[in-house]
Amino acid sequence: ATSCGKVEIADMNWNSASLMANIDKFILTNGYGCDAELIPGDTMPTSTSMAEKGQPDIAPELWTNAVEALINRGVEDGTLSVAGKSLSDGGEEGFWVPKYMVDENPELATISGIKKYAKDFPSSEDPSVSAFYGCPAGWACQITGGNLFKAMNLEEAGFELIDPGSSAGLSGSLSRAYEREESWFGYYWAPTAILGKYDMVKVDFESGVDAEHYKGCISEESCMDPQVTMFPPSPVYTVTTANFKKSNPEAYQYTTQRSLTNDQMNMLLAWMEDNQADGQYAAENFMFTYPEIWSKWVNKDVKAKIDNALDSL
Amino acid sequence: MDNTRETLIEIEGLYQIFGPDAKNVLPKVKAGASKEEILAETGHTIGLQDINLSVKRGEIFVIMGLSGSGKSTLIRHFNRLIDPTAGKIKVEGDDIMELPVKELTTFRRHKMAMVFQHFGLMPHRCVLDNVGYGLLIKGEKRAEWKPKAVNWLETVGLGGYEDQYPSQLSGGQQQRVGLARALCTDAEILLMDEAFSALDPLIRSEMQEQLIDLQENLQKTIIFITHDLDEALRLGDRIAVLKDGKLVQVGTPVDIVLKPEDDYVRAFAKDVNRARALTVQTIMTADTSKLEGISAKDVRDIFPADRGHAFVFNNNAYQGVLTKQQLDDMQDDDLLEKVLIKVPTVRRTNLLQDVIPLSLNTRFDLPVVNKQGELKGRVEASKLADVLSP
Amino acid sequence: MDNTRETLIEIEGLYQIFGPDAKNVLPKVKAGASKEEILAETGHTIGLQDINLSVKRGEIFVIMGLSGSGKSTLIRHFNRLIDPTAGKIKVEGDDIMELPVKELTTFRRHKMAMVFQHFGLMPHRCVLDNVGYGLLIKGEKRAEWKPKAVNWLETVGLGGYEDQYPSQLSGGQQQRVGLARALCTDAEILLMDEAFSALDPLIRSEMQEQLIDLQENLQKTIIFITHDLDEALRLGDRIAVLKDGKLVQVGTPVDIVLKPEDDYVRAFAKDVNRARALTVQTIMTADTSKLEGISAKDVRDIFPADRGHAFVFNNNAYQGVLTKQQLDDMQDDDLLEKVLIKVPTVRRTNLLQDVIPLSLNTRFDLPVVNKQGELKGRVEASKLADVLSP
Amino acid sequence: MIDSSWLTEFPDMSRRELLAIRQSLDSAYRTFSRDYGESIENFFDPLLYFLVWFENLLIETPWWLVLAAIVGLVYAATRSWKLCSGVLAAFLAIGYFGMWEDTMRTLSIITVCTILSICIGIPIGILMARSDRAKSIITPMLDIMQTMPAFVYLIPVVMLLGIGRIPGVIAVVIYAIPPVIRLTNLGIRLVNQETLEAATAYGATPTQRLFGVQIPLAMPTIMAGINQTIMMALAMVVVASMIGVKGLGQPVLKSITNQYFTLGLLNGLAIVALAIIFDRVSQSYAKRAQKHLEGTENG
Amino acid sequence: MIDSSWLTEFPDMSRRELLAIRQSLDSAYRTFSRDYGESIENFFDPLLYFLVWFENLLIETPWWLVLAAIVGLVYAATRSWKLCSGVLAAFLAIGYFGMWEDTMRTLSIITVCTILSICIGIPIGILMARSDRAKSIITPMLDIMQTMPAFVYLIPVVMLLGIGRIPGVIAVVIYAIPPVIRLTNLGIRLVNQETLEAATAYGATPTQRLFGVQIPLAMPTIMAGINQTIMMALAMVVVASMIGVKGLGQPVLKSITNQYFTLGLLNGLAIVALAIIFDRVSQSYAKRAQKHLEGTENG
Ligand SMILES: Nc1ncnc2c1ncn2[C@@H]1O[C@H](COP(=O)(O)OP(=O)(O)OP(=O)(O)O)[C@@H](O)[C@H]1O
Ligand SMILES: Nc1ncnc2c1ncn2[C@@H]1O[C@H](COP(=O)(O)OP(=O)(O)OP(=O)(O)O)[C@@H](O)[C@H]1O
Ligand SMILES: [Mg+2]
Ligand SMILES: [Mg+2]
Repeated sequence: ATSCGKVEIADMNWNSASLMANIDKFILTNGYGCDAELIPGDTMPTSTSMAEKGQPDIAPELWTNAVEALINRGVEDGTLSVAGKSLSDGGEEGFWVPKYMVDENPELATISGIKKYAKDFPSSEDPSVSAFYGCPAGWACQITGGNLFKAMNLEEAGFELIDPGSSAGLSGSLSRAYEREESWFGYYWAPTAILGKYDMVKVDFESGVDAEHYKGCISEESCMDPQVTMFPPSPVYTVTTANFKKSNPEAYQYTTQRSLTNDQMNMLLAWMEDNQADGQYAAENFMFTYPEIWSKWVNKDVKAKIDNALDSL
Repeated sequence: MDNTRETLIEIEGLYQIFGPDAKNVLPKVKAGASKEEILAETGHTIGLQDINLSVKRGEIFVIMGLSGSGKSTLIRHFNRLIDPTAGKIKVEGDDIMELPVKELTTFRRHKMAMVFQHFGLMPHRCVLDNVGYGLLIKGEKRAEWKPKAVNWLETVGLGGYEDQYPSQLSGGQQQRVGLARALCTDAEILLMDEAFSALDPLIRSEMQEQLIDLQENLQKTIIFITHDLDEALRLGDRIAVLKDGKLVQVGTPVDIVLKPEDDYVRAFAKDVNRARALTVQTIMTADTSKLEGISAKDVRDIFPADRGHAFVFNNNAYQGVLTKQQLDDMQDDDLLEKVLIKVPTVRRTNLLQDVIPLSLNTRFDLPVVNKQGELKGRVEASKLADVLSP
Repeated sequence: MDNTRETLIEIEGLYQIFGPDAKNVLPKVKAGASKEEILAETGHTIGLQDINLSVKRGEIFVIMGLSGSGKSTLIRHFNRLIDPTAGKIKVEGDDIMELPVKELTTFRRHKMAMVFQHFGLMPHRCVLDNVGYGLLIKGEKRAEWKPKAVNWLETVGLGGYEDQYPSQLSGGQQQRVGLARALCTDAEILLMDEAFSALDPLIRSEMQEQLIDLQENLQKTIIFITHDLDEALRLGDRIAVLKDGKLVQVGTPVDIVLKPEDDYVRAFAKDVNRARALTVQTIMTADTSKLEGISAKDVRDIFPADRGHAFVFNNNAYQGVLTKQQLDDMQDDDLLEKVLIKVPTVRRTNLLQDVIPLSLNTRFDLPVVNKQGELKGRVEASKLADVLSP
Repeated sequence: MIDSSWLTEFPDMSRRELLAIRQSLDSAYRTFSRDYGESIENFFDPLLYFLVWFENLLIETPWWLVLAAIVGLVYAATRSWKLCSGVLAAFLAIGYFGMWEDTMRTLSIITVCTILSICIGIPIGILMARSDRAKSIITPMLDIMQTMPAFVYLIPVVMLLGIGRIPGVIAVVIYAIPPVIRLTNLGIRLVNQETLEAATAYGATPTQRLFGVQIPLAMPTIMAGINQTIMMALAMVVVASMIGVKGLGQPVLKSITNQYFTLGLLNGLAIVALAIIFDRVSQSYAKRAQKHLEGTENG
Repeated sequence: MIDSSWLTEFPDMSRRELLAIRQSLDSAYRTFSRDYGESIENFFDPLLYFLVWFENLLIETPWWLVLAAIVGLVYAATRSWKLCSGVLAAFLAIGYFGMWEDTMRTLSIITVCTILSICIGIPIGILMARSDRAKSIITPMLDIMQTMPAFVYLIPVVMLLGIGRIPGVIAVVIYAIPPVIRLTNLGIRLVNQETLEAATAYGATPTQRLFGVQIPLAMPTIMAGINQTIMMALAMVVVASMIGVKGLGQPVLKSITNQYFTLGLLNGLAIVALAIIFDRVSQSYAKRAQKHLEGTENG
């Protein structure tokens, strides 16, 4: 395992990814003797760079929907390798409303209720229409969200699809509304710090999940006749470069194993939020507190080494 | 000069020291340290020290002095372009150091106009707008001041250049624009810092006449810095001479030339063209003893004993010169007019330069008469020679 | 002036027209349109038209003319600061319009130094560095040129100001820095654009002497623009007069004063102080007839019949003036020295201003002698009076 | 670890203290935004209405009418047919590549931002030039405005005002205004003292000095500031779109995440074209007003 | 829709054509980057090694040594104890709030970027000032560099060079270099013609004119350009962190996505502090070299 050498781990800027990256760094460094380094970067530049330049080596939490074409091409070209699921049950997407609104008017928990009370969601720039906060520009969910918006005839119901521009814009609009107990209706996903922090209710589309239609039409920009369907779980993978897989089979083995459930992740995120912790602090905390989780990802030798490292911390 | 004119500007104990810490250097200057010492010791430059002077209404007050002696600095105190380190400046009795900003502005607009040594034109305005600037500032409409500005431009010889920009003009043309700007404002007091230095002799003398006209007709008070002694003597009612920031002498042109107060002023006045600077008045011998009569016997008794020649008048009109010898050679009844020598008369206000050829052309004294033709004195060649000898 | 000197600078058919479309306006100018017409019609200003002149090595060549007549424009062609619209400029036979950039630079560095009308100092360099600029540019080390620069600064009277910046100096001081900068370069040709205009008379005459020294001792060629006629006459070997960009007359100072080619030059020269401008040479009557002898009989026969007085010499040394009457009254053996009148002698190079008092003090002509004391002529009061009458 | 660790590690604040500070600040801000958000929002309402109206005007008016108006304005400002035809060509290309509507949206918001920046910036620059005290107070604020990452203040602004045009305008103006302020200050401070003194001597009031001498003579530098302000404003288009401002920024963002380079490039070029048009028009308008600079050297 | 639709809708390119163009351009670029990426990368290797070395130097040297070196440098450049103590205080605060390492990383890359920008920018600005042709070519390029959204060219650059410091430096330099170029050009063009003419008359070569007259007299304007370049460089820190540049940008981004305002603010302030330090040190260094401006009016 001393042959592990230099490993670069992509450190994306949202909490769960950063936590994963730091966990990987800790384990690869202490358990596999790698010289692990975190490389900051956004999803797009990072995955582009991995596919085209083979650097960094590991993307611990990649929402592949967002960069599906790129990953697929990378896998085809033999530059990328999908190691395993980082979130075992996938990311959760949906349209959400604050709980306090549902408490006041339980009908708002379903899409039909939302449409009925569209007037309760006035847009701030033009109060005559209702606001639906869509997915940030350019994300894969912009297409799916857009198609569903169409499928549910939200426009006829008086809603306007507002592009928040970025996840920061989206979460900003959400917290603003939540802090003031105002109305909010829009797309969001989990596990995230925001959904951990704010009590939100996922709106029931009253349609169940039609995974096939979702894949075949809703997620295509050219979808002519979108039908209503709940979001199926969104795949969240650990992706590595093919190079890494080849030269570090042991470490690669670990990346295929490392995976958390949504519940586990939500718990960790809540802890991070409470402590305003950064990824490194949270990862150390995780390693101390939850040996039962991470010990399943590694073999005994490695575990011993890691325990050692934890003791000397 | 008319001594009864009232005082317009009065300056008392004015000091100007250039440098970051002027206030603290002031005591040293007052204690009498020299300009070089102060510069070497403290890095401060003395601009002016202990200036006391007054300018009377309607006079042309000329300031002269070596380059760097503080002339520009002094003139810039008159309209408070710089604040003195110490001292008072009163204009019409008001201390302008105490004027509030608003009144200072009004004062500058209406009382004073300035011609700058380095012209100070506005590069972004055309010549016409530069000339009208003073009026524009007062709030006059362009249509109102335009004819006036055009008129002044023509007076300074720049008709046709209205639409040029200063950078397209020659040095002297720029200076004339600055001149026209000052003249265009109708201010009572004109501050002129080497205002003619870049002008050729022809335009310069035109401008000098213009200035004298202005002073005579409109009673303007003019403070004029020049390096040209002839100009100073021609224009100045009084002349002040500065040296190293100190006032060395203030006096009439004749005083400066003939009674310099120290060697510095003497050196300064040495090169002056006295023939042009001085008038007959300054050298004539007062003497009203004339011979009145037609024939030899009329005058034989009254011919001055100690003179070789005398002036003959008839009916209060000058007739000519009679020598002692001629008289001696004449019969009692001989008519004087037959022998009289026609020596021309001069006036007290004539410049010496006009008198010299006359004097050279005769062996006799020249009679000095007044407007009415009455004899007032005579110009002796030897005195003329004296005053012209360097 | 020494006519055998070789030609240093030659200018042929030089035209300069200011404006965006000079080339197309040129034919109109050549066709003889006036400056005003061109300005009004095309907005172009004629700077120079059809200038032909040559400057000889070692002379002081003065350029005069009305303000705006093109003097600065002309002088700036000598080192090609501006390119002419048409015409040739040759220095030592080379057409400088055809010099490649590199040679032009060398030429400017070694051949010419310039004093600018508006000084052209570098505001970001202290006075010392300004003075040494020409040498610095040539690549000399500061240590090498510093003593020289300090020396020149002292010569122009600015010792002690080495570390000041130009903005801290008075106008005249700035001009002197510009002067020192030019003198410090050792260039063969000095271009001086109103180089003394801001100087006071004392420093100015010092500087004039400096210039004459330079020319005499180092054979520098100096091209000098001035508005001061006295200065022009004092310094100039030849004077060129410009009018509206045309060359009106080129000649010696005396030519300009006494033989003006047209009314313009006459008006220009009118105000000149002739007494200071002209020498005895210009007005003396050549006449070597002297009386040689000791007693009356020695000279009685040779006394000129048509004169009232004559100059007596003895052993080739001037003794005094003898009048006809005195001679008539004397015995043959009477010694002349008893009666001789001591009229002082003058030299041909004396300025008239020095001669006037002498002439005023005597009724007789003044004898003109040369260095050896030989009689060359006489100065008649009437001729002196003539030339001094305006 | 042992105590001498400060030799190698910076002795930083304990995590707990930091946490306490962070949390209390964060929640203080939350409270603030909850309490005052409403009234601050109302304050900006008129601007919002104007922005919406202007955008709708540009979008709903037929394109050829808008184009004619733009070209007309450009001609009025510059009197240059060359520039006009350039503008025409640029807008036709923009339309042809299907970016007309986005361009109109960006045009509307950027016009407002640029005009706001110039109208606020120049007076502040003047103030700075007049008083050294003002300068020493304003300079660090400008430094903060230019270097504090937009997001740091954007999110609080979003929490206060929601996403959309108003926070967009605020962000753009904050980022774009410093150059014009700084260069106005510099330009005025560099004005020749002699010329200014001449104005004073003739009794010019401070205002007359300012408008008659300082600003005209500082114009080239001020125009450089305006140029930079325009550039900065257009550089912020994408950032503004991250908080929900519609326009050319959104397709750029979209194209990035989807690796549609060409799309990004086209929209980027449309932004560049707007920048160049704004800049050239303002510069040539200013140049028309400064004919004196054409005169060359001095005699 | 009927044919007269062009009256209300801009007659744009058909979607299909657009798509074809897009796809061919995209794949052409991909092929290019695969073929030449390697060699282009090698070209930048020396810079990369230097960057890495410099960053490591700053991080691995004990903090008090680094701090002493920085303060020493500041003193050498400015001779101002006031500034030195300000710098000291700023860095101590940064360390105390636990941002030492990130600050060092940002410091290292920004130092390099700023120096690069100035060293490349000033010569280009000079070139622009000398030749109108160069100016007319360079100006639009600068417009593009300043307004083309960084994202548009970042992804191609990442495809070519991967993420990390080099693309970061490229992005920062592209964005930060225009102000110094523009203002160098402006400053030189505004230099008094008479002074320049005097230099010419004494036989100054173009180079001597440049370094002896033009640049010193243009200094205040050039320094304004350098100030803006520093500001722009630090404004890009966050964008750089999106493509793998470590430093203060990353915590800013994280704090935004996670709504840790205080954290964002602190890191933002550290960026601001760096900007102010860079700026003040360079300005006061330049001022020391221009004593002549202290002399006031003229006599
Ligand atoms: N850059 C320029 N642009 C346009 N016209 C100019 C320029 N420089 C000079 N002129 C014009 O050329 C003519 C001659 O100018 P020049 O400076 O040579 O005069 P000058 O004889 O030196 O006058 P002065 O004695 O006033 O200095 C003037 O009419 C002036 O208006
Ligand atoms: N702004 C300034 N800073 C420092 N020293 C100055 C300043 N202005 C003038 N001086 C100094 O003050 C003295 C007087 O200057 P001033 O300009 O009044 O002289 P001047 O008599 O007008 O000379 P000139 O005839 O040369 O114009 C000079 O020694 C000069 O160096
Ligand atoms: Mg002066
Ligand atoms: Mg001239």
